[in-house]
Amino acid sequence: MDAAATDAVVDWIRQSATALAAERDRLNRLDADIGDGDHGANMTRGFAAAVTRLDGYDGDLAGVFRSVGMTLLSRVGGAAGPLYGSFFIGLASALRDADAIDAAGWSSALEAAVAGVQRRGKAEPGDKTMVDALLPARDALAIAVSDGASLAAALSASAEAAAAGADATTPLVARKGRASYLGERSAGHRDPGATSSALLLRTAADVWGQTTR
Amino acid sequence: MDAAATDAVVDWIRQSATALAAERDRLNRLDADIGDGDHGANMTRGFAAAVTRLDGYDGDLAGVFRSVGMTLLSRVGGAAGPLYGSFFIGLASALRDADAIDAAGWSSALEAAVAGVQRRGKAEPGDKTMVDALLPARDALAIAVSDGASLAAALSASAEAAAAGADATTPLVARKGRASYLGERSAGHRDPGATSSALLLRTAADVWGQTTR
Amino acid sequence: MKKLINDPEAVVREALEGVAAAHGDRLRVAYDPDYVVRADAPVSGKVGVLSGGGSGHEPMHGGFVGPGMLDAACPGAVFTSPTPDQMLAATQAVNGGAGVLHIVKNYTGDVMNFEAAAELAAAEGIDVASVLIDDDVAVQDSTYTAGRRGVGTTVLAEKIAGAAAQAGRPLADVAAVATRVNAQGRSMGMALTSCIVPHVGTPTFELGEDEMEIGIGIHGEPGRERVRLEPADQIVDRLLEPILSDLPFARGDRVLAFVNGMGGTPQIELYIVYRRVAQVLGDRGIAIARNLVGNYITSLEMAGCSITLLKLDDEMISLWDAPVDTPGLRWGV
Amino acid sequence: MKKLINDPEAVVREALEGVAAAHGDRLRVAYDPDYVVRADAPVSGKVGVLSGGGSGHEPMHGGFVGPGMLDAACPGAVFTSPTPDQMLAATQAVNGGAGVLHIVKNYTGDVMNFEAAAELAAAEGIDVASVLIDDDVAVQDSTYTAGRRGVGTTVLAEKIAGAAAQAGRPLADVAAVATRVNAQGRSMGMALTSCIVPHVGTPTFELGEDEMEIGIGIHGEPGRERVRLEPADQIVDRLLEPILSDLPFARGDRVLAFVNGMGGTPQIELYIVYRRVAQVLGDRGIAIARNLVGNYITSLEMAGCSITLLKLDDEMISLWDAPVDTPGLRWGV
Ligand SMILES: Nc1ncnc2c1ncn2[C@@H]1O[C@H](COP(=O)(O)OP(=O)(O)O)[C@@H](O)[C@H]1O
Ligand SMILES: Nc1ncnc2c1ncn2[C@@H]1O[C@H](COP(=O)(O)OP(=O)(O)O)[C@@H](O)[C@H]1O
Ligand SMILES: [Mg+2]
Ligand SMILES: [Mg+2]
Ligand SMILES: [Mg+2]
Ligand SMILES: [Mg+2]
Repeated sequence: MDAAATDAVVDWIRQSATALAAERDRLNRLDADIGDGDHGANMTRGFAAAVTRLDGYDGDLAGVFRSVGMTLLSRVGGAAGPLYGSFFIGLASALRDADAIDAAGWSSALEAAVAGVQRRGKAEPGDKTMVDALLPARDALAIAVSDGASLAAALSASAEAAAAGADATTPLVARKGRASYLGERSAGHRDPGATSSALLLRTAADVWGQTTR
Repeated sequence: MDAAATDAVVDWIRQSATALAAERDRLNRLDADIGDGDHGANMTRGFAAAVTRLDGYDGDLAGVFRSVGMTLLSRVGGAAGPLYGSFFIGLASALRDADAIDAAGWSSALEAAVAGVQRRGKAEPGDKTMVDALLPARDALAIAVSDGASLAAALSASAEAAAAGADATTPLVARKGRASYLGERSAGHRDPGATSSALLLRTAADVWGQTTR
Repeated sequence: MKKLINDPEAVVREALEGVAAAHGDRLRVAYDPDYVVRADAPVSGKVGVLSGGGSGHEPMHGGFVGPGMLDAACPGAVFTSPTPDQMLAATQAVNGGAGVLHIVKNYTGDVMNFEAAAELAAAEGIDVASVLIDDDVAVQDSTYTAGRRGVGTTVLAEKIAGAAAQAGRPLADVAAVATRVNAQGRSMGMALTSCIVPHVGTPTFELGEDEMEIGIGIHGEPGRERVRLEPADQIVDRLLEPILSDLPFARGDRVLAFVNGMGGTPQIELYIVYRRVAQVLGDRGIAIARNLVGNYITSLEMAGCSITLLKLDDEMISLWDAPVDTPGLRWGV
Repeated sequence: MKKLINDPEAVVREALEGVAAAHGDRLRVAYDPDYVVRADAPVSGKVGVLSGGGSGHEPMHGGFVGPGMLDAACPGAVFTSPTPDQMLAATQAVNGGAGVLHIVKNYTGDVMNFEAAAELAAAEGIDVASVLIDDDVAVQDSTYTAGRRGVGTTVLAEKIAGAAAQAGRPLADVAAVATRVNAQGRSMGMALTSCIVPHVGTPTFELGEDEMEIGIGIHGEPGRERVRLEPADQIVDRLLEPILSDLPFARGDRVLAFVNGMGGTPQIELYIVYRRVAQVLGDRGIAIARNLVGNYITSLEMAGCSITLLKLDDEMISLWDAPVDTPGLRWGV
């Protein structure tokens, strides 16, 4: 099996933990506007635990995602915990037995991951949730792949789509999660979960983009 | 009996209630510095009740003071209630059967009133209490009387002495009442009770000074 | 941020250690995963009653663990729902063979985590029933929202379901009575001030000196509307109207009237609120058969209150009156 | 000022009306003069136990009226001691022929008003004993002060003396046990924030964002010293040291450890405080035989806490454990 691929994935998780820690307060503030102000703290806590759990990891590639998924499920709580838990467990199942990730492989993995999020949270596009960042990312990735793009190119395409999707949550009225309690008052605020999702995919593009270039 | 004298006394109480209401916040603030911030509220509440109780009063002179004393005792609470209660009940007993007040009569009445305050509160001069305004007032009055001063002159002499006594409480360290809990920290603040006592005697001088001039 | 804490990240852990030190004779506290459980759990043959949620609402839920109420409670991080591993471990700890009831407040996070836990427990052959509490009339219940939030009625459901379990009722009955309590309970809250989540360090929202938030949630979520401060009686009327008209409560009903403090409001104010509640219900011919006044489901140091009305029947009354022996509610023992 | 009130001058009256509405089955509230009394008072042949003080410390004292604790309580204006006419009326109402105990916190105002009341009651031939509570170690006890303030130990003395009276002990015994509780109880408090007296409308004192007041009284009186904010454990150590060294409490002692909230501090913080109290006492070999954690003697919405240690003996323990049925403390019934 390809140890480099596993390292790249672990590196993605490490960089994501760093990126989330850097954005912790911003994510908390976004969540304070339309939720309860803890999304940054939840994600930082969860990813720090995931990174610790990965110390000296020497299993296979899918095992990384399984470990991260279980850690988030047991350490994050709130809505984000089970949702991101399902996300990474979805990646793990799709990549079972894979020993490297190519554009096509990642595309189907992301598809499974997003499906897991929707199964657990039942959110539709436009509900002003992380799904609004994840679905466009999934689709952009699929298109890039069918265009025969490189993994690096495909990853940045999906990262840009996720960022655009997160931006697009601002005017939306939330229909799921805490923010939905605000009704109309939730419009005009960017969704924290979509923001953290875009951050994770941006980090993937940066980290893997380099390693695969 | 001399209805004019009774009216003058009732007028003193009315004017005092007005003066205390005007100084309410200042007395509260003084008490907040070294106590619990309620002296102004307590005195205003008590004197307002005393004035109401005196509506249409047609008893004798001492009765006015007895009514005020009982009202303060039952409506003020805190330290000031029983103390000013004793003060006015002291005036009442000293003026029993009096149908007018002259300088000498007022001098012995004030002596009895201050004795009542000290019996109830056991404060000595310099303890940073109302006693530090009342004792000098009592003594100034006695001297004025022995000098053969008019009631008006004697009253303003005692009012000035009370004011000076109240001023002099500022540097003192409290040994009685709530302020004593502060120890050294009570120095540098003017005592609220001494301030209200000076106010009452100032009002007496103003009100009776005129009526007797 | 002015709090009696050591480390913002250690607040829940250290508070649990304090609970263990204070109530070790009656409660046991487990760590990693965290849960508070009756010292004598599992009670064999008795339905286990379990709840949980974010911390910061004390005494709910940990303070309601004990004979006659909860068998265990799972504390999450402050204002963050606990996790499936906690719920699974607590479910195993209180399973006396008669199954376990999960009392779940309707928040996306709580629901999803309890769902995952119930799946895991079922996989281990534990009989689990879940009852969702969604009594907050401040939130319009519609398919366009996550539905109503679970607030004050949770405390009443935990007491009444706990009494039913203590009486030896089977899981289906215990779940049924909890469901009925939720169906007949309605709440609404308000805030005079925000609160500060320790690991955040700044107020969750800002309120002007002359403003108040009506329809606030228990996590500092902004409420229904922000209006000018009003006298207590008008505030009570604002909260009661939607509560009364929602069920609706009608002349002749018997209710439990629950005036709850959000944490930073002194008791003297809660009784001024209760006074008005009693006036209004009296005028409408609604009888207050039972009442509860105090801080039971709080939002850290938030100043404000919530009002819960529960339409009672004879069974609920006898279960409410049944003995309860917890740090937060104690009578009949 | 953000409060759930209608009229700052009517706070006490309206809160009493709320108490009457909420607890009318067990308490009776009399107005002008105001007092709260057991519905079944006077209990013939039983010593009546009476206390009172300024309002704003709820649940103390009115919340402690009921079988096993106080027979009546006299509420003054906020932070202002009640008046002799209230105390006289309440004394008459609870006199069951065995005499009445006045439990008086050592504040000049309370002492002078209770003195006047006792004189009036004696004049009516009622046998009155008075016990002064002065347990606050923050105040140096000397002939140059009004002496130590009565704080947390008051709650414990009211419970224990109330149990002694309920057990049918004569007045001298009930007074003696209350005196012993005061002699063996020590307290100290601190504040993170001030509080606002409703009829004043502004904070009694100002504290910086990084300051706290150590040795605060329960009326917002400034304390012993103002220092920089510290972690909870260090604050507890600051409060415990003078308490422990004053009695002094010694290795092998059994104590009741009482962690009290000042009104605006959430329970989660009080348990963090209790955690440290238990650690320190454990290290010193002092056994916590009983404990109490919560808001029992408050200062309106002040944030902060107080710690009270009471050195116990077997008699105190059994009286503490005896049944009590009041809105504020309830067990064994
Ligand atoms: N049903 C749902 N489906 C998908 N995402 C959701 C759902 N509910 C909430 N979210 C996401 O979770 C984010 C909030 O996460 P977080 O603040 O950590 O949890 P909580 O709301 O429990 O405090 C929201 O911004 C939203 O993107
Ligand atoms: N033992 C005493 N003797 C005389 N005056 C006293 C004594 N104790 C307190 N005082 C006076 O009472 C004043 C405070 O009155 P007040 O604030 O109304 O009562 P409280 O201190 O109970 O709130 C003090 O400023 C002081 O002048
Ligand atoms: Mg959140
Ligand atoms: Mg005062
Ligand atoms: Mg949350
Ligand atoms: Mg006072």
